[in-house]
Amino acid sequence: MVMLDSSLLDEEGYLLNLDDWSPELAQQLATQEGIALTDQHWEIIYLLRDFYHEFEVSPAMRPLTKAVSKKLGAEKGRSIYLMTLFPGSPPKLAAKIAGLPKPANCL
Amino acid sequence: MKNTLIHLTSSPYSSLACKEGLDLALVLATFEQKVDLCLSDAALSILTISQQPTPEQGKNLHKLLDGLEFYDIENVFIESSSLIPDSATQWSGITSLDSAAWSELFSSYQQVFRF
Amino acid sequence: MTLHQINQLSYANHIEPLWQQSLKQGDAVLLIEEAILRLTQPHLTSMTPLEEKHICLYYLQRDAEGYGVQPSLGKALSDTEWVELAFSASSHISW
Amino acid sequence: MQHTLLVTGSPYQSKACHSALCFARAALKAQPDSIKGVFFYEDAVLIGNDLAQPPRDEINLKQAWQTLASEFNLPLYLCIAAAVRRGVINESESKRYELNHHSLSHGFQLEGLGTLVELMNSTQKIIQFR
Repeated sequence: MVMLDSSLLDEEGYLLNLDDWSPELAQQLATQEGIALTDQHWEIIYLLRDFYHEFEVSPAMRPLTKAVSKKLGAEKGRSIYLMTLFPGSPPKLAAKIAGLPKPANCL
Repeated sequence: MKNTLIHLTSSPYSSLACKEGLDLALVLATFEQKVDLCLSDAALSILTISQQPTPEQGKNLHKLLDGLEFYDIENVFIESSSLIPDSATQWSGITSLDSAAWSELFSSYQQVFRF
Repeated sequence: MTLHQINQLSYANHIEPLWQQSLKQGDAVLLIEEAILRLTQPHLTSMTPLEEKHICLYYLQRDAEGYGVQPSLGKALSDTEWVELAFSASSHISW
Repeated sequence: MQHTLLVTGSPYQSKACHSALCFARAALKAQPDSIKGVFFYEDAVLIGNDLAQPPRDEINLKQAWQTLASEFNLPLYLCIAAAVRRGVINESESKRYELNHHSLSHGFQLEGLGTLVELMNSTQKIIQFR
């Protein structure tokens, strides 16, 4: 297992340069957060990256759940589902692993 | 809960005003406040489909328009006289108002903030 | 009553006609900062809807004195009266 | 009934911070709890830059706000996103960005726009200075 290069990250563990992201790096970021990535995690990570590239903004909880509902179905668009995958604050934690900026004004 | 109108008038690429106005709209919506947008003057340029700003010019705020539905921001108003004739080059989610309805708009919200 | 706070001598492009057209019966207009200069210029001719719509025109005494303007129109407000007017309005818009 | 002040105009390119100060002063003198908080957004956040020094023979606007705030226990909020991008940084943001300095003046606090929403919903209305 490759060690995470901490010079790529800011104090809170977000990527300094968004272009440094790779699936391997996501794997390391997740490990650091104590999360073993499953397919369920990956579909949210890629949805989040698509959301960011489409709209140029990291979503807070509400828009994230709406976007997940729309793309992956209402069952997965519930905050409880996202909380089990990305405990604490799903928008922040998922954005961190997806290599995106920290969402502003997160609830 | 108050209903809010965010009126964008500044060009997206001449200052931060347009961006910071949209940020406020997104936060209001995130906090489940009723918020509508309206555009006039130089801010109408965010509707143009084919824009490709460089980092020096600014963030591509046009891209956010399609994301508004995820924030439950349903209304983006413009005055019909400011519609450009070739609507194929313009974002299609707008609601255009005649001039009477347009000026009426500004007295139908508890708060109006211009950016 | 909506209080329309005006702080510029003239606004860009569409804003100038817009704020005037959006005035409703019984609203109030307050001139502050450089907008006090509107009282010295023929701009007032373009503010005729004020009378038709029974709109009270106010200006800040402090700004009138600062600019050395002695308006023949509108009602002067002290800062205390300004606060009372703004607090009593049902909504407030800064153009 | 309390009100909220929202200041968005730059302290240098507009009179928003000056007019809001006069308004707040008069309001608080008449009724000490009439304003629940003042929220600074856009370039108005520059009011909280501790390093800015006006010439000695001009008004020290930042200091005037600080004096008023401490006399009446009035919270002065700066939008954190707007402030950080303009170099108005408190200790914890300074740490977050691994900087050696912070520049937020005392009496001001960095808060998200959510704080403005809370003020909006707990006061009668927002009075804006731009």
